[in-house]
Amino acid sequence: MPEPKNIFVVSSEVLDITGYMTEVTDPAYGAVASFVGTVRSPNLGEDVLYIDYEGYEAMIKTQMQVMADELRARLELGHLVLAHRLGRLAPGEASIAIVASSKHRKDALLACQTGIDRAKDLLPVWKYEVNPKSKTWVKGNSSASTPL
Amino acid sequence: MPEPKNIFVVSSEVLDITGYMTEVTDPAYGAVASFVGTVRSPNLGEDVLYIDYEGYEAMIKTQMQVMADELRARLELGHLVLAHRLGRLAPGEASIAIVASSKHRKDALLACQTGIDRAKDLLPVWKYEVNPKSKTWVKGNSSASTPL
Amino acid sequence: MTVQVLFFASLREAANTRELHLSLDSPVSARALANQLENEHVGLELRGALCAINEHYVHPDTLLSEGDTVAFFPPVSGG
Amino acid sequence: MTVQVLFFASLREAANTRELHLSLDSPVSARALANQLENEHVGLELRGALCAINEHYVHPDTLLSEGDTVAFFPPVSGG
Repeated sequence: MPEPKNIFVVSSEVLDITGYMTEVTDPAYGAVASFVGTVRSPNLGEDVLYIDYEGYEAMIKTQMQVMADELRARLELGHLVLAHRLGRLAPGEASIAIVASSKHRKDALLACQTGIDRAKDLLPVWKYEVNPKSKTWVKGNSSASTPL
Repeated sequence: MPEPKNIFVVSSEVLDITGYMTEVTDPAYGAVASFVGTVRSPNLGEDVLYIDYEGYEAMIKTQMQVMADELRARLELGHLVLAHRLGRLAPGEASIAIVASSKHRKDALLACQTGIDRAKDLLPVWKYEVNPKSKTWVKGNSSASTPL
Repeated sequence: MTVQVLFFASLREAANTRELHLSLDSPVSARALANQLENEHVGLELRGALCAINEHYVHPDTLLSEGDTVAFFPPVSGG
Repeated sequence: MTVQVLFFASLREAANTRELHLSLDSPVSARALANQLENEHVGLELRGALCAINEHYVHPDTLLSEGDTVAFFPPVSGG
């Protein structure tokens, strides 16, 4: 049985989803699941021109480790990729990817489901959304800890 | 909003997962989820040499339409790909893929989860597994209808 | 009436064919057809098999119609 | 003791800087540091912000240590 590996990616380059799927695929694990979040347009009725993603890169990687530890404590996983893109993204581009392999199809899928929920709680990333009428910081989520 | 489309693939060629993800990705839908089943080895403690997948191709496509209708009745989906490979597959190769986009991350993931469960119930496919010690038809599942 | 019969996987091997074209005298159920096929093909055992008519799963008591394609196959193991 | 302070997103804009290096006289909490920063930076409003020390989320009452990196940022909106 291969050693399960974690791969964490924080990058302003296009996310290489195909590469991540290849990385996690292994004959020892029969299931590969992925979740990819893409920039949605229109959003709240307005066409989106682009979104600038700002991140606290070092902390994103630290929190990806927290997420991976949480997921592995609950699920029997093979390999796991957590990836977040930063910088300017156009509609339809992938901003986040979670890819997991497992011997169990349910565990691979649950890693994606729990993973995307936790990523939205934990990863220090902020979206600045620009449409023809306005430029705004997207209202965020503070469930990771007690706010000031 | 684009017209949601179904794509059904039954083929003895390598499944083009990357192509399916591109097909379902659309700025109108912010979430893309996938499930890929791969040939597992070892299985039940034995190294697998290969699996021959036999299928009733016309009925697989008919049942993929049944699956898609069921999924769309319950979930708000964008585009949906259901793909099954037939023929001889080596360990690690993809035998089945379900790829869905949605405005809602939960719906995209549930399409994969429910979809793989239903695929294993409904699709008329049979596995002949060959390892160094034996060649056997893999015991199947009869939950789709009342057996004789 | 005429029907097409298909066998798959281990049943294809046991029947030693993938496809038959049959003429039937009277309306019969999939189950009755299965019994007839077992009598005609030594070693073919259809107990536990699933039936489909025209690519849809059916209960074995479903009656066949002219021109139907009837498939018999083992419990499925795809994915 | 010395600490590094980081701001992100709208707080970076309000503070007009991404990073500060501060010398503090005595052990203070993240909350006390936030109050001090609001007094020193007109327009910086940290109420509702999250705090992290050394890349981990902390309760605002957590005391800072020598060499800590303290980050203040709005509720997160990644994914």
